[in-house]
Amino acid sequence: MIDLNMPEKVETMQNNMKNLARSMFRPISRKYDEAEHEYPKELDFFRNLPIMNKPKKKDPAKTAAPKKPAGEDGGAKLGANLGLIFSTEALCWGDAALLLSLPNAGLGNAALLAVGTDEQIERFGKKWIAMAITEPQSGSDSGSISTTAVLEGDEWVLNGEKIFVTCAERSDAVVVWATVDKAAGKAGVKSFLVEKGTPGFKLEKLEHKLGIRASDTGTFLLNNCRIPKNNILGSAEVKQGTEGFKGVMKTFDNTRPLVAAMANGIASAAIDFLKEQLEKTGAKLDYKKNVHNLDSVEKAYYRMEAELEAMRLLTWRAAWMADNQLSNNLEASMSKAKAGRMATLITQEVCDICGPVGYSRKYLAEKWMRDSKIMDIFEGTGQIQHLIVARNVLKLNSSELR
Amino acid sequence: MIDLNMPEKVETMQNNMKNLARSMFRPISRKYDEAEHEYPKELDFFRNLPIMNKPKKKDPAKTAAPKKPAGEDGGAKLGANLGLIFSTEALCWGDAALLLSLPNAGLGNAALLAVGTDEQIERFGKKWIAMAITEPQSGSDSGSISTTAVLEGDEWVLNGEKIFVTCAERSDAVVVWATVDKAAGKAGVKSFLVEKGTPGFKLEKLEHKLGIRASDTGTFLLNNCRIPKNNILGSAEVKQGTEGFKGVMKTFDNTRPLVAAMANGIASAAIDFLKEQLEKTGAKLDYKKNVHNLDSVEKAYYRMEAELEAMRLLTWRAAWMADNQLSNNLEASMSKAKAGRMATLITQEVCDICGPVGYSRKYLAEKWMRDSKIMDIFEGTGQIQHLIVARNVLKLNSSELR
Amino acid sequence: MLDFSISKEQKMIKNEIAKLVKDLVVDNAHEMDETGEIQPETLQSIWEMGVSTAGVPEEFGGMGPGGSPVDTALILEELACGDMAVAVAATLPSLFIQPLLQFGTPEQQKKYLPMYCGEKYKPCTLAVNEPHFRFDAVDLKTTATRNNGGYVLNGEKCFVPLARKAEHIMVAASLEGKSQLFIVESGNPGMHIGEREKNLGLYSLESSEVKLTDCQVADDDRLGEENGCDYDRILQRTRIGLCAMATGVCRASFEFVRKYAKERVQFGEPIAHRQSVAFMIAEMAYEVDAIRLLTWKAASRLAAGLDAGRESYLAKLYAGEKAMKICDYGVQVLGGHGYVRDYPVERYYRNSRGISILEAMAIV
Amino acid sequence: MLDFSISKEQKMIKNEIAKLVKDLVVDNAHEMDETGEIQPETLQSIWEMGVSTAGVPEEFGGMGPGGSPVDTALILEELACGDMAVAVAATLPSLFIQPLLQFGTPEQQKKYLPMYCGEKYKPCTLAVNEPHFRFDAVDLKTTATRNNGGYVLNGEKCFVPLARKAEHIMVAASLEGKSQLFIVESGNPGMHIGEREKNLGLYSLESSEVKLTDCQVADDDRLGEENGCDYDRILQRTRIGLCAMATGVCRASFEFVRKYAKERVQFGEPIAHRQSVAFMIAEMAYEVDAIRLLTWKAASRLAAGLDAGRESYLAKLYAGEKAMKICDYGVQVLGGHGYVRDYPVERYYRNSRGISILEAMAIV
Repeated sequence: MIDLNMPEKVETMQNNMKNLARSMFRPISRKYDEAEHEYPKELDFFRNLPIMNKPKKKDPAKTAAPKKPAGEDGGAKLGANLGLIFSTEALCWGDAALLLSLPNAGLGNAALLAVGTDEQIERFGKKWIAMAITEPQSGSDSGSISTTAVLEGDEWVLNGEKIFVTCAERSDAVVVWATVDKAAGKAGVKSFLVEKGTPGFKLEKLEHKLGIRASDTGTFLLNNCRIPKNNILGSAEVKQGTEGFKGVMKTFDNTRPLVAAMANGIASAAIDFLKEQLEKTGAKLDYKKNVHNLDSVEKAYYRMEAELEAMRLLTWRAAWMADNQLSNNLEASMSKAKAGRMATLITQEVCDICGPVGYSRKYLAEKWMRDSKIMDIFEGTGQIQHLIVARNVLKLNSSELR
Repeated sequence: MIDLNMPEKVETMQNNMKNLARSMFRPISRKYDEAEHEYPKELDFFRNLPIMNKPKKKDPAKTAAPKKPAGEDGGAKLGANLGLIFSTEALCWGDAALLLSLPNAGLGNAALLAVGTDEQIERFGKKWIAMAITEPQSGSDSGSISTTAVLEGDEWVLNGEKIFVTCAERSDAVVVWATVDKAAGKAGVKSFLVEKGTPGFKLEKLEHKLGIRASDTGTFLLNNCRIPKNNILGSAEVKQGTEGFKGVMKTFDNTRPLVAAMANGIASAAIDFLKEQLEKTGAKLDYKKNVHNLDSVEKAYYRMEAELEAMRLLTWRAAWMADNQLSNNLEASMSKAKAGRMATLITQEVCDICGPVGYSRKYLAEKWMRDSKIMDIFEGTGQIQHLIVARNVLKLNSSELR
Repeated sequence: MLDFSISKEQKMIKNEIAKLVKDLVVDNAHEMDETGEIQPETLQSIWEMGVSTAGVPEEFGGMGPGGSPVDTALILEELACGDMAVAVAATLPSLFIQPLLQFGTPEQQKKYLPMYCGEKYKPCTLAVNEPHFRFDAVDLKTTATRNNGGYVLNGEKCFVPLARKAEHIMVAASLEGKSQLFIVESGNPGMHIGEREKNLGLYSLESSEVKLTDCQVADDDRLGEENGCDYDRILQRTRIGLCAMATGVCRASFEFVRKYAKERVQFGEPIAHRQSVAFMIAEMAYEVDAIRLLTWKAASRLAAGLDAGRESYLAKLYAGEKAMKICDYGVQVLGGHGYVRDYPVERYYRNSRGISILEAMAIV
Repeated sequence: MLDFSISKEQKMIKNEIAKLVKDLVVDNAHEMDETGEIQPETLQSIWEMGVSTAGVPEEFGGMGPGGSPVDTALILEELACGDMAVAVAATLPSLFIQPLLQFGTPEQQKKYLPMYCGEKYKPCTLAVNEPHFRFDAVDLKTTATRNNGGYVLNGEKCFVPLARKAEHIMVAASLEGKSQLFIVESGNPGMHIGEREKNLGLYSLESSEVKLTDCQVADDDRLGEENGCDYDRILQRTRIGLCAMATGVCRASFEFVRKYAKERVQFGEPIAHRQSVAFMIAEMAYEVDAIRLLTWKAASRLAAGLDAGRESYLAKLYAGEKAMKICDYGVQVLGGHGYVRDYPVERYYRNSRGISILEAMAIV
């Protein structure tokens, strides 16, 4: 039965996470924005925090399954996905770049836990694993991957270049997407665990970025890089059609609401900042007067808060659906399309409204404007999300709506 | 030399036109919005006004040519196009639907004067001529016209259906677009003068519309409609390529800024209305304070006024270029894209801000919200305008950017 | 418990209303809009579903327990998806009944509820809006002053639905700086009901201005008598009602356009194949969902007995802005065809502007 | 006379600046941004074009008559199209010289103009912005009070370009409720110049906070002495200066993206072939033009000796909003590549936000 009230325990949990973010992230937020690429050693604290080590925190696909299916009156579940959404928003209210830098919590860790064998989890479970998908020529077009993996005896030989790898330097290993059969197109794309130090695997450079500077984004070169045969994640078999690739793409259904939650976190930080500024000047936000009878900043504040509410609800719904084993491909993209875009616009507007206070690096508003912009780009740009939503609702395939 | 100050005589002229609109249009604005399809007989006043009968008022293409070419220091001209833009904005500040209903000032009159022979101008010059382009299956896609014209002896035989014809009932004749050679595609499209009363030429119905209700928009059926051979406008020859059609489309370079000017007129009416309301409550608009330190309605007012200024300048530029014999295909579409869209948004916002006063038909704000919407649609939707702008600036053809 | 799923019961109600709407409203909405009349049978049929009397004790003619704000939101969405004017007219008695149910004294409930909870749809209405620039529902210009053991009302109201047909109008007025509600009988000599109004939208909904000139009402004509009512609470509920209707209107526009764009061929392909059109439709899709979720969230708070001041305020702000945007896209996708009244998108366009402007047109 | 054409002379100036920008700025802008330093030679080369001394009488070292606000707008656009920080730094002396030229007493002009109109670029600056929420350039918190035949200044300024290097800073302060300008020498004990600021944009432009604590200045340190100056008029000119720079930054983003979108292939075709990308670029194209036209219109009024209060206000409002939008699109079209500092669009993104926030960074 429809009930969108947040359970008290969730609210408490989120407040705790927010306090954690306030005490652990905010004090070092500016420091590592300035010290680009430097590992925030304060985050080592999180290495041993159970909350970040539990598989289910980073393996929504696997642990999200509730004991019994959701349904009408069937007892809808508040599961791992939604939990992760709430904590992600809270932590990103603190600092999104630091969240992305949490040890042993890379996207590769999630992939390993989602599809790795027991043996692989045993070997790599304690490592910090990054994810390498994008190539210089393939941004949104994950299907055009040109990094190759060729089986030679007991080893895969990898060749290619990977860009925009988060935690490129700090990670211990990287999940690399490569094709085992270019002719097979998307179906030939597989992922491989490559450990740092493997000959032929080179961190070429780290990117200087607009925002999320505390996160080390880098480029890898794979030059006849040989890895053990059993470092492939999932089956080596190239299936007919695009089923295999669809599986790979399906992880986006979990990660896109997460990105949306990050966007929500940053947007809420900016909105809270504006609220503080407003309240210091004596403004009283009581949600009563017609917006046309308000001060322009108060009106802007309410409008942004309403947008944030919408962003959150779309995000929660997508995660709730995953927790309840409902297909959420559409809703995941909706949440990312909306939240990614609006977080960008909200943080821009907060800076504008705050004027000198929004422009100076003495305050964090300008950082949030820079950080949030990535949310409309990575894990599929806003344009890609709109494409997915449109294809879904219009029931068009990718050749009809390109 | 760049100088965007409006000459005093132009300002005077525009004020005179505005006063005319205030005294002639505004008092009957609501009446003919309610009495949909009824001819506003008060407009007969304009039949004999020299300003509306002079060819140059409705024949920008022909009379726009200045004595000597424009250029750097070469004495840029303020010509017929720009003059028409200023009077159109002023009259649409009064009522856009009534402007569209001015006797003997149909789009067909403009076409006749632009490309008609002396003999044709002699025969049709005193008539009110409408323009019939759109068909049920061709909206934005003017190239797919399926109405046919076949030469049989001394007569053209026309067959087809035309929709969205402005002044359908009131006009004395209609310029009908038809193809003489379907295989030739766009090159086969020609225009024909069809007089009311011709057998086989039937006004099928008049549309009930969202706005501009004083303007009678209708559907014509052409059923073996025979017209004299010399009723074709321009040459009957089907030229290679799309040159001929491009000529036809080129008239849009003159009409699109006109539509933009109509949009500007309606938008300025709405903004002036809001200003009156504001000033009644004692607000002082002095263009001084930071918008973040203003009341939300005052801020909205300034933002809309800034948009209106941008709309106007883009429109003026497009018309000025035509007057100075500069190709303005890009700039014409820019003006229409911007003004059409923004007039829609401005009138919506004015209604919103005015609340009950914006919602009631006691005032004209709600009418302007309905009227303005057509400006983002006719003479090419906003989407078509963006397509044209994008193809122009990206130098892409219509198969590369579809 | 955070739960996005519609229960079996909710689905049942929703489907029943949807069927009724399909049978009685959808195909007639255009004609109703043009003629300005809603068939009484349509209102009666919806009335018989018990939408307005759910929650009213059986002793007063109601359906007894039931009718949570979330359920009502679902119903209003379905009705408005057919036609917003019908949604307002059909549920109009709720605007009178619900405040009575929540804040009326036992005597008031006993007096009025049976009158309006019978088998027949019987108009009664609520007057909140006022015809001036900068109107604010929380800051009313209409005043009530104590006089002779009763109250004297003065002021002007507008957009009062079915005011000419209603026997009782509940009037919002400011009493000692606090907004309160007063029940005024149609014959009261201090109340003048104007001619039928003409407005931007809701052509088929008859409404009027109501002028109150030294309009004397009795002590017990004040809702809740000396205790009064929590007017803010009622506003919360009517705002959510407007949001629920916004969801319906926007969904109607979205669904119409989704189908149209796949059928309409231009330049050799359905226009849905163009990103500019497809992306508008994508935005419509998620904004409809966003409005609905905000509505549900605010209604959930009411259902749990919580204050929904913040949530209903933000939801209405959001719905008002996005409804206009969605329904504008609806017209735009159809182009010239969207501008003629043969297609419903132009009606949605006009009606959508009312979401932000109007107050108290429906209640959850 | 309404004229949209650039004269031969204007085209010549524009081309010369464009060449200089291409040679000295474009390829170095990224490094300047990263290192935070602008090469002095770059500033000197631009200085030698006489941008800041056009209009200054030859007796004071200037170029004599010339330099209409429209010309200066054209120059600022070209400079900012290369790099906005360079545009501010290179024309910074204008912010000191122009108010002096317009409102300085003959003695003030004689004293300061030759000092700053020599052959060498010599920093001097203007302090308008203040480091607080709700800052308003027309409602300054910094005060000037009469004292001992002179004035005492109190308050805080921020974003003062090259404050640490300038020998004189012109400070805006409120005197008896009216904003006025005061020339303060760098050694004044009442003026404390803070460390180099760190900001969202303009990384290569050194700026500082300036604190004024009972800062005593003489009678003749007030611009225009007892007559004062028309501060509003100066604000009009600086607003147009910001708009001209906005045009440049936005044009740079647009031109970069236009080229990129045709070269970048995704899903088998250049991304420019997709409507979602192409329409963003179309919007960038006409919004750049709109900002430019608004700038020209406001500048035209000044050139004709007319008040440009309304025009400069609306132009800055428009430019501030659209510059952010255009430069946001610039990043978006490049996707991940737009987010790394190797490409200039991220710099445009940061710099564009300053258009609405900052005041008095350039003057026409």
